[in-house]
Formats: sequence, structure tokens, C-alpha cells
Amino acid sequence: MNPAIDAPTIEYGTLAPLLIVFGAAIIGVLVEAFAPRYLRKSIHVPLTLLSLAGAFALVLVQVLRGQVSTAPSAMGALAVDGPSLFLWGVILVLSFVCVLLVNDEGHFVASAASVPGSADEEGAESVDNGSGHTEVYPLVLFAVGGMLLFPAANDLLMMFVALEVMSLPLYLLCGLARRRRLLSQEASMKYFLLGAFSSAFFLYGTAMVYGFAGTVSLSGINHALSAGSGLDPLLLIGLSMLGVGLLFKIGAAPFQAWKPDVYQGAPTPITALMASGTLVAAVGAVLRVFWVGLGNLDWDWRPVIWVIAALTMIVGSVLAITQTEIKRMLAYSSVAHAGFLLVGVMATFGTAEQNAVSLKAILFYLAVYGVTTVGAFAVVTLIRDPGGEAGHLSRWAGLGKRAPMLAGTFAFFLLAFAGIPLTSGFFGKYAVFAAAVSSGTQPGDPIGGWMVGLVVVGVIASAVAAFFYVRVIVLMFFSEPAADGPAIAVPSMGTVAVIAVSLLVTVGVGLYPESVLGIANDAASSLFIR
Amino acid sequence: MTTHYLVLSGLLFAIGAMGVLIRRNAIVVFMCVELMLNACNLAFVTFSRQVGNLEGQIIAFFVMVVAAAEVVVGLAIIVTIFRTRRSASVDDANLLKY
Amino acid sequence: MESEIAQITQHTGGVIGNAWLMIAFPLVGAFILLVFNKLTDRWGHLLGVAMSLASFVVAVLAFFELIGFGASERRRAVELYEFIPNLDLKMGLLIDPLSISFALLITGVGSLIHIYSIGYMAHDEHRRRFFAYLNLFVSAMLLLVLADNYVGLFIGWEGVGLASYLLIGFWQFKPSAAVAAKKAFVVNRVGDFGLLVGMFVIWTTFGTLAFKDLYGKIGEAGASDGVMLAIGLLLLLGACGKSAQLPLQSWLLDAMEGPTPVSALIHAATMVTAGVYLVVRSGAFFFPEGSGAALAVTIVGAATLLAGAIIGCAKDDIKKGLAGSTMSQIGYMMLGAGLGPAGYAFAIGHLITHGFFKADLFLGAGSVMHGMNDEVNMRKYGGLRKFMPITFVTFFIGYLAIIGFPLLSGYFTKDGIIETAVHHAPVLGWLAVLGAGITGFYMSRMVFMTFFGQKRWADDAHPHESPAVMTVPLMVLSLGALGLGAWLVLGGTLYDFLIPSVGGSAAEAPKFNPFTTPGLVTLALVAVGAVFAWMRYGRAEVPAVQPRGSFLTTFARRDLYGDAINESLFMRPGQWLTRLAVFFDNRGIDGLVNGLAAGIGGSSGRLRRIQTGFARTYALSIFIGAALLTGALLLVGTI
Amino acid sequence: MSPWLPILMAVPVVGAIVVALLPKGSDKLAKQVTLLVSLVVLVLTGVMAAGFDPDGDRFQFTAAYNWIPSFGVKFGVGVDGVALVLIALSAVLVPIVVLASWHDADGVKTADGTLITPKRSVKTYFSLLLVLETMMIGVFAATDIFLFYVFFEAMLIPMYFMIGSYGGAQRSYAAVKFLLYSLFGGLLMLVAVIGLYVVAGKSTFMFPELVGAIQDPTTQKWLFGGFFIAFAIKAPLWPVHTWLPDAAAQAPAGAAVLLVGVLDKVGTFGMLRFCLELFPDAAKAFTMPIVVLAVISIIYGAIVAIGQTDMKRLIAYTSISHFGFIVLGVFAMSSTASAGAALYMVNHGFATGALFLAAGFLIARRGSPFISDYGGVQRVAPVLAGFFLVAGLAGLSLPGLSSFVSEFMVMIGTYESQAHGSGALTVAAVISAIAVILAAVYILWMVQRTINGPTAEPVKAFKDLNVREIVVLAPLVALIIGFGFFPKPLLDVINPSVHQTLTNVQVPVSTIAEKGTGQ
Repeated sequence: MNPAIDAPTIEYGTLAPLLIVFGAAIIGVLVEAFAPRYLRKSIHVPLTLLSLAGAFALVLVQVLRGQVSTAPSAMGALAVDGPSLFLWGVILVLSFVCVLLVNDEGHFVASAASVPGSADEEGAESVDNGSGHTEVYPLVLFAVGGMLLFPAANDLLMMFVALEVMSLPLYLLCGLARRRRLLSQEASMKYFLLGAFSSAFFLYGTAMVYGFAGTVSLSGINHALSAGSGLDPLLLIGLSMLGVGLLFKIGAAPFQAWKPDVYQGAPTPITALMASGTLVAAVGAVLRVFWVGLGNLDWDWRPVIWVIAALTMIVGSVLAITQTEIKRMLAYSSVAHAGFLLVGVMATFGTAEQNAVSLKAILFYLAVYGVTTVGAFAVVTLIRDPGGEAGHLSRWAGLGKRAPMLAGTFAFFLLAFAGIPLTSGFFGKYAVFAAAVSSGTQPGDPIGGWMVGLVVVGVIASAVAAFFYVRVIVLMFFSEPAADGPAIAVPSMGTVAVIAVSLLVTVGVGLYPESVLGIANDAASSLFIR
Repeated sequence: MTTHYLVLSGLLFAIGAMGVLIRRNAIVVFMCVELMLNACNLAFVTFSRQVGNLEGQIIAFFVMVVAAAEVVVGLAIIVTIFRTRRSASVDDANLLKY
Repeated sequence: MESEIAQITQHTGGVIGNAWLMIAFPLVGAFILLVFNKLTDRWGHLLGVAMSLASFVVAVLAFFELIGFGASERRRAVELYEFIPNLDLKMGLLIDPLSISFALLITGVGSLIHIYSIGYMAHDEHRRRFFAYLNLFVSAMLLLVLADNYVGLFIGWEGVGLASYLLIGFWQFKPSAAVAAKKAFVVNRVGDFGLLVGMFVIWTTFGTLAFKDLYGKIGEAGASDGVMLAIGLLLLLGACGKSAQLPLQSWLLDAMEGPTPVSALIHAATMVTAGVYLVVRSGAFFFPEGSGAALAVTIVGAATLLAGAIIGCAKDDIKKGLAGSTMSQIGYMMLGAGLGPAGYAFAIGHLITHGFFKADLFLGAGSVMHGMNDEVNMRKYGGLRKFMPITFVTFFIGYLAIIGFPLLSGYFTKDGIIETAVHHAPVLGWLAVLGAGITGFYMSRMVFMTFFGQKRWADDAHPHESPAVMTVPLMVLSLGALGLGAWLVLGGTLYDFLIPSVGGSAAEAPKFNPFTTPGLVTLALVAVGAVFAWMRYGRAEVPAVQPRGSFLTTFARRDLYGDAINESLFMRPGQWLTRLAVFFDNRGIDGLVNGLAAGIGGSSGRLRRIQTGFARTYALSIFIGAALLTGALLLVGTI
Repeated sequence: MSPWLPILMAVPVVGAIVVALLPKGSDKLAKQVTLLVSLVVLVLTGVMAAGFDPDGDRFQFTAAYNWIPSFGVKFGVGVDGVALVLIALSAVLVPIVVLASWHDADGVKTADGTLITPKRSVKTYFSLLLVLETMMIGVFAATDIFLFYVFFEAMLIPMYFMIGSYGGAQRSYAAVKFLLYSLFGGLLMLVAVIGLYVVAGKSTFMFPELVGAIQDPTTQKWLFGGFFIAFAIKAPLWPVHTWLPDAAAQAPAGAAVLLVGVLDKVGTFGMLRFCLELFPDAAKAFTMPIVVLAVISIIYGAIVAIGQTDMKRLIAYTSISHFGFIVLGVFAMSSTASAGAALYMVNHGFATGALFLAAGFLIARRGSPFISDYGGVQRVAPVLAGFFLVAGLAGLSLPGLSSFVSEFMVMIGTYESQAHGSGALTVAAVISAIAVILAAVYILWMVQRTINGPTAEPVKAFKDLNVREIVVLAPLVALIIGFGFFPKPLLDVINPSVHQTLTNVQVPVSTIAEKGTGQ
């Protein structure tokens, strides 16, 4: 028993992006507390954007300097390896773009506490512009911080904390919509309750695994597994419970139920953030847990994930067909995409290069899908009725005639979702499917054929999915405009920038995917730290 | 020896889960979630005793903190909902569906 | 006897070397008339005539150049260009006695009919288009007979089919004309199917479609008799279609919807005889004397010659009557063509003479109609000989020729066929004799109803003689009807001339001898027929409206129920099949596709109900999901 | 590295951008630019084709640039004989279609002045047209299978918009049906493409290197299936044909021409090049069933065509019959038949193109696609009637017109093919020859009901073809007749690459020599 506790070593350089984001978040809170109301926004906006940009810059620096750490940082709590850095970069870009959307007027309630329709709400409205509460920004920053932490967490405890840090602000953000506040609050409550519920499962799973392995560090678990002390039910229960928590976050069937409601109810910029950033982070975490932690257990989890992946793709695409609300439809489409990503997760086993291939595929997919999603939601924010965004699809009829550019852009995003060639989405899909097939054809894989089968399910699902994307295009271009069509809001600079960037990326990557693929390749080549 | 505790934690977890499924009042539902978390805590502590390292107990502390944070957020949300709808029943809030 | 068939020698230069001009002239004419349509309205018909005459001149020159060669070198092949390399097919012409005789007939009679048409179509606003089509026909027909391979022949074959389609439907604004045109084409296509498949077999068996290569290969390829018979029958099917032989005869009578010169040129003198040409041309390969195929040809011929004659007896429409007789006469030719080299000469001979006298008759009929403002019903004629003497005389010569009145063209050629037939295939031969008798009857009936008896025409009709431009061709043709037969047959001129093409040997050239049993019987029967006709239609009063006839009469009037059979056997079932198929396509296949889509949509509609909007339901789904997941993992784990 | 094909593909897309960027209200200019660009492409294609050496390497004007190294994808282009003639076909058809659909976008009025289609964006239409041209050239020029696939799928989008926004009453149904149907096939093909790449393990998609890469018969069968279904839907082959009548009937005439004339050829082209050469054993194994399907298409398509009441649908069904012939030729495993099929792809493009356009001109005057609304056009518009008739005759492949040569070669080649012992294919050839009769029925019956007969009242107001319309149809008719008598130029280009294909399939190339009559 030596009393001296040696102080933990923290690789500040490596963790700098995290620290900046969290730091900025805390400053944001202080600003909320002390800065005069009329100043806050003008402080928050640059603060938030700069912190995100700065974090991104630091990520870049690490990559360019080739300082990608190959060992866990912060006493093994975090693993800032190639994939993490890539995911960080993606998350930071996406959240930066989302913040630009957040800046746009009129998405967020002036004062969340005020009762809808009550006098004080009116009052808050009347002294609008700068007078509104600005807690949005620090909340977003905390959420982003959580997102960064989530995929980098190297032990389950850290992952749980990250999960909560990411989720809690989002629960709140969901409830801050300015229009249709009842929906917004309902969404927020549902998200909160279900989120908490699922994270409880995650935690219980952690406990079980801890009970089995005697540690919560992924590498430790992996070690314990390779030590091969039989298949302890503890472990299996734990595994499933962890799975519940994670799959809930990426919205895989049968844990997808929250997605449409929350996506519809939440303020659109936040929906964009969840649909892009959260998904990226969650998938990263899933990969880390299943591949780093439970890599030696793939014989057991792959069949299960197979079923879930197939189910998710089918449920997502089939249910989307009959949706009449654009955000709900996109929610279901994101469920379907989660399914496609799971196909990629299925492919991460076997030889090292196979891992790299599928990892690359997933990273690429996440990047391009995230960007397209943000773009799509950005367009959604612009189509407005007096009562707020014109969510109902019937309102979109004939948009192609009234706003050709906007409609064209949206159509292009939809085609990207559908995975039509010469859009980024196609290459994402191709990458994942190709990885799956190649993993399926690895020698000595008993369920290799099943992998190909999963891919076939995937293509059929995406054929079905194509239907509802195309349906929107039909509405926009082939139907006559409604007499009292929705107004096309004059977009703020920010929104314009968002749409432009997303379009640029979607087109550019569609024409020359190597641009992003190359990076994903480098990131993936140095696998997760095991 | 420890199995009893595990069984207990399991029971607590189950009760919590059931509560979430059965109770209507948002507050109660939320409390049940807390109950599930505490079940986890019990499991952690037990296991930490079983495997003979302190991680589990440390985790328990973390969990409590997180739980506390959850309470803050949760109550805020529930209160707002209650103020607008004059009801804290989870079932009343189902405008979003299909 | 094949041995007598001359080798084909490649030829270049001279008129024969440029024989393609024969085809080119009318083609160019048609092209100009169709492309510069309105511009050529004024002089278009003259251009048409000129072009036809031009190729006639070429034909004549080629003929003389050809007879300049010794008999054994009278088969000159002219290569034009490579057509389908994959089939080693070069487009080329074969100028030999057979093809040149046809060329002369086509261009000669063709030109006459062109000239005649100037007058006949004078009042038609689309006369220019009419001449364009005529020119098109002439050039296609020439390609048919001059081509040195089956594909080239087939192109011409369909080309004349097209021309016939266009000309039958020339007055297409009449639905009847439009329908008749389509019918002609479709029925012909049935024949073409045979010819087409025939070509498949020939190519696959002998590896060539060119006549000159076939000679070498027939023996060596060692094709089974079955194959040879198949080829023969398939080609015969084609011939039946084009030559309106049973069972594909039905279109010819409707084809009379076309202007009369068309009926004369295409549906009497030339196109319909293409089948005979095909049989004779392929005779050396696929219809050797005594082969099954040859037998089939003779049977078809005999059957058709009777059928045509019977139909001819019952028609009051002068053109349909002539059409029936055309069927019948071609039947004779077919019969002859099935009898080997001995018969070929007479078949071709009859073909040529028939070309003249039948064209003569048709144009005569046309001239009558011209004077009777397009009345075709003979019951509304009568006693016209006084009003249109020239037409009457020429028509009468044609009449004598066709019934085989001694010393006129038809006499020699038809009698020749009958003689040979009786000699080779007695039964069929005697049928032919009977046919001759019937011919005597219905042709006489026609003449008496039209030119004799008292006038039965409507008051608004003012019968008058046709202009010279129409009567002169009539005279020329009637000259042919008079003397041509004697010149061709006596001394076996034509026979010897054709030997290089169709075989046979000068040694056994059939000597013409009228005083044989069949010959005399024929004459007797013809006389009987004529007299019988005189009693019923010359002396007796001809009722202006058609009386209800006996069963036999109705049978004949209904074209032996040919159309009825086609309708009930092919048209009706076809229509049903079509409706069925369309229904199946829309409801069945497409229904399946749309049903699938609807199914997915419906299931989606039901599934989304699961999304109740109750947070606790979602929680439940999570819980159940967790349970299943755990269960599954435990299951997999324990496996 | 020859720049020809990349340039050829670049020109239209640049043109498309230019057209799209033209200021508002410059519709006329947009049309002129489009026409100019398409003519430039035509000229360039002509010059390139002149430089093609039939006896040279199989693939000429090749170029390959790294495109997506991490997928092993190259931007690889190059043409063999078949591809060349098909590119030429597209290059010829596009300017004609541009001219034909000159007024399609700016609201079509009938003779009696009723508006059929409202005014729509002209610039969009023509830039879509040019984008489509790039993709058509690209899909035939691609020697990299991935690149081929990209164009194969991307092609759907411009066509989808052309049908969907410029088509008839049912346009959106037709457009969606067309897109989803083809997309479904394409996705199955995608799996096969991936499989091919993975199994071959050559980490390249370049076609020449992948020939013979797959040996295992079972694998071949699966991959073949993936490719074939996609191509069968595209072609379209019975029973996956039902999208075509809807699409063709609803699309504006010009788009229909490109759809049936070129896009569908990608299917048969793909069968000939990819299905046969990449998976020879599978191709042989599946010959019989496919031949059966082809024969069904031939007869079935013809019979259903007879029963149609809508001109464009009728033409669409005739095309299904003709595609049956092409597929039959492709899988007859005989050089004559395959060459005939390749030739048919071109001829059918001209013939059906002419027929669709002529029908389109009729419909533009009357505003109804239904045969029963016409009659006696001959009297009022003889020139239109004449062109319609000639196009129709080409459709029933009258000897002397181009389609005959190809149809004849296909049938005779199938007849002589010994692929499945004598007999099997022989029967197929004989049955398919029945279509010769049916073709006469469906074409001439339509002609009888539209062109012939007494002139219907509304038809009396018809104007005859104007100069533009004549300029549209004349070249097609000229080509139809020209290649009807002189198919050699095309065949000389086609034959070598077809022989190459069959050699890769280890089918004895039955040439003249084997027939023994060679001089």
C-alpha cells in the first residue's frame, strides 16, 4: 500500500479540441449569467463559431502534423485515434453549419419558460431581436462536446458520461421551438423520458460487463474476452443492454420509435444537429464498443445485428412511404440510413484490411450523409406558412415552379439520399455495400452468404426508399402549385451558406469522391486503438 | 453472497422499468428511471466488491452526479409541459404520432 | 436433264453489264415523282412513261446482246456490290433467257399500260402519284426477276407487294380500298413467311443464297429428301401468296378495288405470275421432275385453276370475273411449272401470252368502265359493241385467245400445258381440260353480257369509245394475243430458248400436235361452254338484278367461302387472342407490378399505426426490443 | 490516351450549362445553342468514326484516368465497333430530336388551337437533353464497368424529368414507374458489380482485364443474374416490360425517341458486352430460357401491339417485339445473329425514331394519341402521311429498308445456330418469323385507321408538314433506305467486335469459311 498517488497525465495537446469546446460552453454559461441581454447574442455567436472553428483547426493540426496518437489518452479514458479525429472533424463541421442555422431568426422561443399563448410570451415576442434568451448556444456547445466525447470514450463509464453530456442539452434544445411549442415540448419530453430510459439500460449493461470483466475499459473487456472465460450470461446480458442504449441513439429498429416524433417536434436546426452530429457520434461509439470492446465476440453479436440492420432498413424505408410531414419523412429516412450504416458495422470484422475497408466506408458515409442531411433541413427551414414551417408535403406541391433553385437543390439532396450515381450518397452506399460483400466473401466465414443477403435486402430497401424521395420530387416539379402556396422565407446569409456548402459537398463528392474518401482512408488505415 | 445483491438490483431495475411502462404521471415515470439508475449503482457496488477493485464504487459516484443532472433537466422539461398543458400525464402528450 | 442447264458466266460491260439501268430508270422516276411531288404534277405522267420505256429499250438491247451468245453462254451474271458480308451475299443480276423473257414482258406490257393510264387516269387529281407507284412497281418487279440470289429476289418480291399495296389502295379514301390493300399485303406476308423460312433452310443447308453457287451445292451438300421437300413446300407457300393460289387466293378478288390499269399490270400480267417465276427459277434445285414438291405444285395449280374458273362463272362484276380467270390461268401455269422442263416452256409461254391477252382484256374492261362512268356490273352493260367498236374487237381477240380458240396465242400455250399434264399426270391433266371448258363458258358469258344482247345500262350512262391513248395499247396487246403464241410454241422456239435456264434438251422438245385426244376434247368442251353461255346470256334475256342462284352459284359467288374460312379460322380467333393478350398485359403483368407497389404502400399505412404517439408505447417497444435482444444473444451464445 | 471521347462527352454537358445559364426569356437562343452543340457533337463523332480502324485493336480512342483510386475505379473510356455505331446513333438522333421538339416545351397547340401541354421551361428541357446526350455517349464509351454503371443509373434522372415535367396527362405516374423499375434493376446490378469486383479480386473495374476473371460457374450464374435482370428491365424483355408503354406513351415524342431509340439499347448492349463476355458459362447455361423469353417478347409484343388504341403505346409494344429480336440475336450464339442484333440496335433506333416522330407530328396536330381520332390524313397532309407510311414500313421491316437486313440476319443466324444442338434455336427462329405477319397487321391496321379512309372532321384542319418537320424526318428516312440497301459500312465496323465477343464466349465464329462458300 503506497500512499503516494501519482497525478494523472493529461495529453492536453491531443484533447485540446474537446477542451476548447467545453471551455467555450462554460464561458457561454457565464455570459448567460452576467452579460447584459442585448449583448449576449453578439457575444455568443462569435464565441460559439470561433470555438468550433478553433477546435476543428486543432484537429486539423494534429492530423497534418501527423500526431495521431496511437495510445489511449487521459489515463486510458479516451482514445483520440485516427477514426476519432475524423469523426471529430466531421462533427465539428456539421455542428458549425448547424449553428449557422441556429443563428437564423425565428426558430427559437424568446423565453422557454413562458406559457404558450400567455401574456408574457406575447411580451417576450414584443421585445424581440436580441431580447430573446440565448441559452441555445451554450447548450449546443455542451451537446457538441458530448458528441466529441462519445466516440472517443475508451471506457464504458466515460461513454456513459459522454452519452449524458450529449443528450441532456439536446433534450432541452428540443423544447425550444418558437412555433408549434406544444409539439416542441412534447418532443422534448418524449425524447427525455425515452433517452433516460435507454441510458439506464446502457448503464445496467455496463454494470453487467463490469461484473464479467472486472473493468469497464474497452481494451480490458476485450482482454477478458480473449482470455476466453466461457460465455458468461452476465456478459451476454450486458452486451444486449449496452446494445439497447447505443442502438437507441442511432435509432435502429425496434428502438426507432422516438425519432420521427422528436425530429418533427424539435426546432429544425436542432433536428439537423441531431440527424447529423448525434448520428455520427453514436455510430462512432457503436463501432468502438462492438469492435474494440467486443471484437472477439462477433460470432455472437453479428447474427443479431444482421436482423436489426435488415429490420431497420425495411422499417425505415417502408414507413417513410406514407408520411405526409417532411420532417417525419426525413426522420424515417434517417432510420433507413442508420440501417445502411449497420450493414457497414456488420462488415467490420476479419482481417485488418477488411476492418479498414469497412471502417473507411462508414466514416465516408457518415461524412457525406451528415452534410446532405443538414442541407436538406436547411431547405426545410425556408419553406414557411404563417404558423411556422410548412411541414405538410401537400404544401410543397409545385415548389419547382415557384422557387426552382431551392426546389432543385432539395431534389438533388433527395437524390443523394436515394443514392443515385453522381451524388455523394451513391458512393456512400456503394462503399458500405462493397465492404459488406467483400467481408462476406472472406474465406472461412460461415455467414458470408448472409452478408451478401443483407446487401440484397439493403438494395431492395433503397429501391423502396427511392420511391418516397421521388414522390417529393414529383410533388415539387410535376404538380401544379397550390393557390395559397407557402411563402419562401428570404434566407439569412447563414442559411444560404449552409445550403450552398452542403450542395457543393454533395455535388463535389458526387463527382470526385476521392476528395473525402482519401481522408477517410487515412483515418481508417490507423484503426481504432485496441 | 453477492448474488442476493445482484438479484435485488435486478428486481429494482425490473420494477423501475415496469414503472416506466405502467405509470402515467411524468414525474413518477422519471422517478422510476432514477430507480433503474440506482439499481445499476447497487450492481456496480456489488460487482466492485466481487471483482475486488474500486472502479465500481467510483462509477457509482459518477452515476449519482449524472442522475442529479438528469433530474435538473428532466424536472425543467416536465414543469414546462405541466404549465402549458396543466397536466403531467405522459399520455396526454401525443400530438406527434403515425 | 439438269446437265443441259448452262453454267453461269460472270459478265461485265456491254448492255448486260449495265442491266441495272433497267431497274434504275423507273426507280429514279418514282423517286423524282414522289420527292418533288407537286412540282411534277404537270409532266409527271410523261416522265413515268419515259422511264418505263427507257428500261424497255434496255431490256430489248440486253435481249439481243444475250442471243448474241451461244446457247451455253446465255446465262450472264453481273455483280453489283457486296450486300451482306456475313451471308457472303453479293447483290448481283442474272441475265438469262428466263429472266430476260420476264424483263421484256414486264417492261413491254408495263410501258403499254403506262401509256394507257395517261388516258385512264386523266381526270384523277393524283395521277402523278399513280405513275410514281407504277414506276416503283416496274423497278421492283425487275429486281425480282433479275436478282441472282434469293435475298435480292425477296426484296423485289416485297417491293412489288408494297407497290401493289399502294396501288390497290390508291383510292384509299374508300374504306373498301384501304381494307383490300391491307388484306393483300397481309395475305402475301403469310406467303413471305414461307419464302423467308425457306431461305433459312437453304442457307443453313447449302451455305449460300446465290443461284450460281446453289447449282454446285445441291448434289454435294447431301441434304435429305425431307429437307428438300420442306424447302420446296416453303417456297411454294410463298408462290401461293404472291400468285393467289389456293389457299392464299382470297386477296386477289378484293384487289380489284385498285384502278383497272393496276389490275391489268399487277394483278394479271406480271406480279401475280411471280410465283410461277419463283417455282421455275427454283425448279432446277427444289422442284425436280417427279419430286414431292413438284407434285404439290401441280396439285395446287390444278385446284386453283378449277376454283378460279368456277368463281369466274358467277361474278357479275366484270373485273372480279377477270380476276377469277386470272387465278385460273395462273393455275394452269403452276400446273405446267410442276411438270419439269417439259412443262416449264409452256408455263412460261402461257405466262407471256396470258400477260398479253389478260392485260388486253382488263384494259378492255377498263375502257368499257371508262365509257360507262365506272360501272362494273355486267348486268348493267349489254350491246356495247356498237358503241365502242375498237374496245369490242380488241376485247374479243383477247377473249378468243383465252378460251384457246385455235391458232390464237392461248390455244398454243394452254393446249401445250394440258397435253403435257395429261401425259405426265393424267388426273390433273383431265381436270385442266375440264377447266378449259369452264373457261369457255365464263369468258363467253362475260363477252355476251357486255357486248351483246340489248342495252341494260342506266339512263345517265353515255357509252363512248375511249381516246386513242387508250385504244392504241389495246390494239398492240391484241396483236400479241393474236400471234405471240404461235411464234413462241411452234417449232419450240421458247422451249429451246429456255433450255439454258430451266433444263430440258433440244432432242426431246415437245412437238406441237393439236390432233390428240385431250386437244380435241378441250376444243369440244370449250365450244360446249361457249354455246351454253350463248343460250343463257346471249340469246336469253339477262336479268338486271342478280337472281338467287343454286347452291353451286352461291358457292361460287362467295368465292368458294374463302373469306368465310379465313375469318372463322384466323381473324376471329386472332381478335380474341389480341383482346386476351391486352387484358392480360394490363391486368395481369402490370397488375402484378402495381399490386406490389400498392401492397408495400398499404403495409406502410398499417405499420405506421404502431407509432401511437404514446411515450409509454415507445418505452414498451424499447423494453420488448431489449428483451428480445437479450434472448437472442443468450440463444446464440448457448449454441 | 486519346482525348476524343472525353471531349465528345464534355461538349454537350458544357453546352447544357451554357443553356441553363442563359438569361430569362431567351428561349429561342437556348434552342439554337442546343441545336448547334448537338450538331458539333455529330460532326465530332463523324470525324472520330472516320478514324476508327475496324481491323485495329478492339478498343480504340481509349483513355483512362484515375477517378476513385480507393475503389479502384478509373474513368476509362474507349469504343469497339458496336459501341461506336451506338454512339453514332445517339449523335445522329439528338439533333433530330432537338429539332423535333422545338416547340414541345412552349405549349403544344393542336390544329384547332386547343392547348395540349402548357408552357414549360424551355431551357431546362434542352439542357436536360444535352446532359442526357453526354450520359448516352458515356454509357457506351465506358470501358470501366463502374463508370458504365454510374452512367447507366444517372441516365435515368434527366429522362425522368423529361417525362415527368414535359409529358402527357399520366406523366408523373409514368415517370415514377420508369424510374423505380429501372432503379430496382440497377441496384441488383450494383450488387453484381460489387460481387464481380470482389470475386475477381483484381482491384480494377476495367472491362478488358475482367474478361475471363470469373471462373467458378456458380458465381458466374449469380453475377450474370444481377446484370441480366437489370438489362432485361432496360431492354425491356417480357415480362418486365410494362414500364415502357407507359413511359413512351407519356413522354414527349422527342424524349420517347431517345428513350426507346438509345436508352433501351443500353440493355441489349450490356447483354452483348457484359453478360456474354464476363460470364460465358452462365450465358451458355441460361441461353435456352432467355431465348424463350425473347421469343415470347417477339410474339407477345406484336399481338398486344395489334390491340392497342393509342399510337404511342402501339409503337412501344412493337419495340418490345423488336427488342425480343435483338435479345434473341444476342443469345443465339452465332456470329450472324449477334452481328444482326448489333445492327438491329442501330436500325431500330432510326426506324422507331422516325415512327415516333411522325406519330408525334400527327398527335401535335390533333392533340389525341388515340388512333380512333384520326382517319384520312392522306387527303389533307400527304407528305406527313407518306413519311408516316415509310416509317411504318420500316417498323414492319420491309425488305429494302434497314430493319429488314438486321431482322433477317438475326433470324437466319438463330436458325443456323447449333448452340443447343440443332432444333431448339431453329424452332425459335421459325416461331419468331411469324412476327413478320403480325408486324404487317399492327402497322398496316394503324395506317389504315389513321392515314387511309374517309377524312375525319377534325383532321380536315390539319396542315401538312412544315419545313422543320420535314428536315427532321428526311434524314431518318434517308438512313433507313440507305442502310436497307448498303448495310456493309455498319457491318464492317460491327463484325470484328462481335466476333471478338463470341471468341471470348468460346462460340465458334461461324464465318463464310465454315460455310465453305468463301471465295
